[in-house]
Amino acid sequence: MIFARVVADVIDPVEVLARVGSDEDGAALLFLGVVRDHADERPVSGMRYDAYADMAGEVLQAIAEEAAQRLGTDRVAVVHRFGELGIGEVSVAIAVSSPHRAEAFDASRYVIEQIKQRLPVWKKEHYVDGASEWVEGTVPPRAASPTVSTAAWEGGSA
Amino acid sequence: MIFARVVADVIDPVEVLARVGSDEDGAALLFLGVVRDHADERPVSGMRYDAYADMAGEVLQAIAEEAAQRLGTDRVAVVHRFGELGIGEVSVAIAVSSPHRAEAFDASRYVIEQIKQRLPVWKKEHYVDGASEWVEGTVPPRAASPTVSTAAWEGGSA
Amino acid sequence: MSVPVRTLFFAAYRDRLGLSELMVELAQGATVADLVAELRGRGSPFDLLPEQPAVAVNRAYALMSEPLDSGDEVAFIPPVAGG
Amino acid sequence: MSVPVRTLFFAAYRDRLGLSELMVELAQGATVADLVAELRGRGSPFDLLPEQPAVAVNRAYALMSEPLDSGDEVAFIPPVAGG
Repeated sequence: MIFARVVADVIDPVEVLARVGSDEDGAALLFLGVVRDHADERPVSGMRYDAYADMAGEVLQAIAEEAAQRLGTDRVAVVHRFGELGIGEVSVAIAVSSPHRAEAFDASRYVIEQIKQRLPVWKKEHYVDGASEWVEGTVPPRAASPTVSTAAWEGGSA
Repeated sequence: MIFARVVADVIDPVEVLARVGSDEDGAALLFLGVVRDHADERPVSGMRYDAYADMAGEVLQAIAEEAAQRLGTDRVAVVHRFGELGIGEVSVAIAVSSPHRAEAFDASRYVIEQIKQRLPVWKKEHYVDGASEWVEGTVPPRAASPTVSTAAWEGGSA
Repeated sequence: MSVPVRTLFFAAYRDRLGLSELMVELAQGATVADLVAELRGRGSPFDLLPEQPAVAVNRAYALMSEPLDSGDEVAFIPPVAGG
Repeated sequence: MSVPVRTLFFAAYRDRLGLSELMVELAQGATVADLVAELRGRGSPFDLLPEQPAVAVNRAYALMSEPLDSGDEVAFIPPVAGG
């Protein structure tokens, strides 16, 4: 039931949430990444997400599988969007569910932190003043299977 | 925009989520507590939540306000249900949104941990074998304004 | 002059006592501790209440030393289990 | 015998180079490092690529020492910014 997709279409958070849940689960968590109207105080009018779509789909699947390991269930659904997005539009939706809440929080956080570290996706901010710039990113790991350490995915911004 | 209610009606998670969000926010998080079909391996058929409704509404409001402080926004919505709930029914929904994700995860977790420590709500598990028992709970603080320490609300189960 | 307070019992306490609400007359200057002692002193089933229960006075958690006024609402709060 | 590989450029790299895809012929036994050196050796605009870029070979992150085979897809991955 692990579900991971990189899509061009609008993300429906309710549909993503509906992919998880089970009679065994006491906790469900839905995280949404949303395009916000500013970046470091600079007004933003929208965001363009580029993706290496084929690879991103595979990496997202791998991240979801790793999260499922941490979660202890296969109830992980994650959808990342690419293309032009307006303010308030959802760029990523992550749903997880598990018997206990600690694992749900942990797995949800793991997915978003790993996305920021490894997913071959880039974003260009469009500023209200008319300029556009690629957002400074994170150098991805140089090998296929990064060592997953707790320290590696905690912290970070946005 | 802080919203906190203790209700007898079915909780609509989408409605709770819709109460948060803002053009400033890059992250939204929806936590759902759900009645699960087992407790420590024992099959459960449902759960009865009792509430000291008047006080619970005030305590939930206080928890939401404390969470908003941690979050740095007033986008906190939390609804806790009481009455008879079946497996898979939502007992609590917590929605938060903020510019950055770390604060959203922190505030969401804060609300659910504080609910478990302070909210005057009790649950009786109905077992498949026909028996019913009050779930062993947490002794609440003896004063109106508990010291909020990080250690106090991390960990715990369910 | 006696001080009437309204006591509330929830969940396991209500089940043990077989009642959810009781008016109690206390002496002037009585505290929560005095209320608990008065009730437990009545014997069964009130002696099933803990000696040091968590209580809320007028919907706020309170210490055993909290003084009570006429018309106060004192709730006996068993260990809570929301979420 | 030469080894043809398909190179892909994304985001800032694509903007700098003005192209998103290029077929490159490498010598037998060539590694990712050899591919990078070959491209940067062409001068402008290819010298705008980093000396040690992150790369993916056939959609998996790879080291500079990774050997390349005929038909491999090598993507130059600028710092990522999903989420």
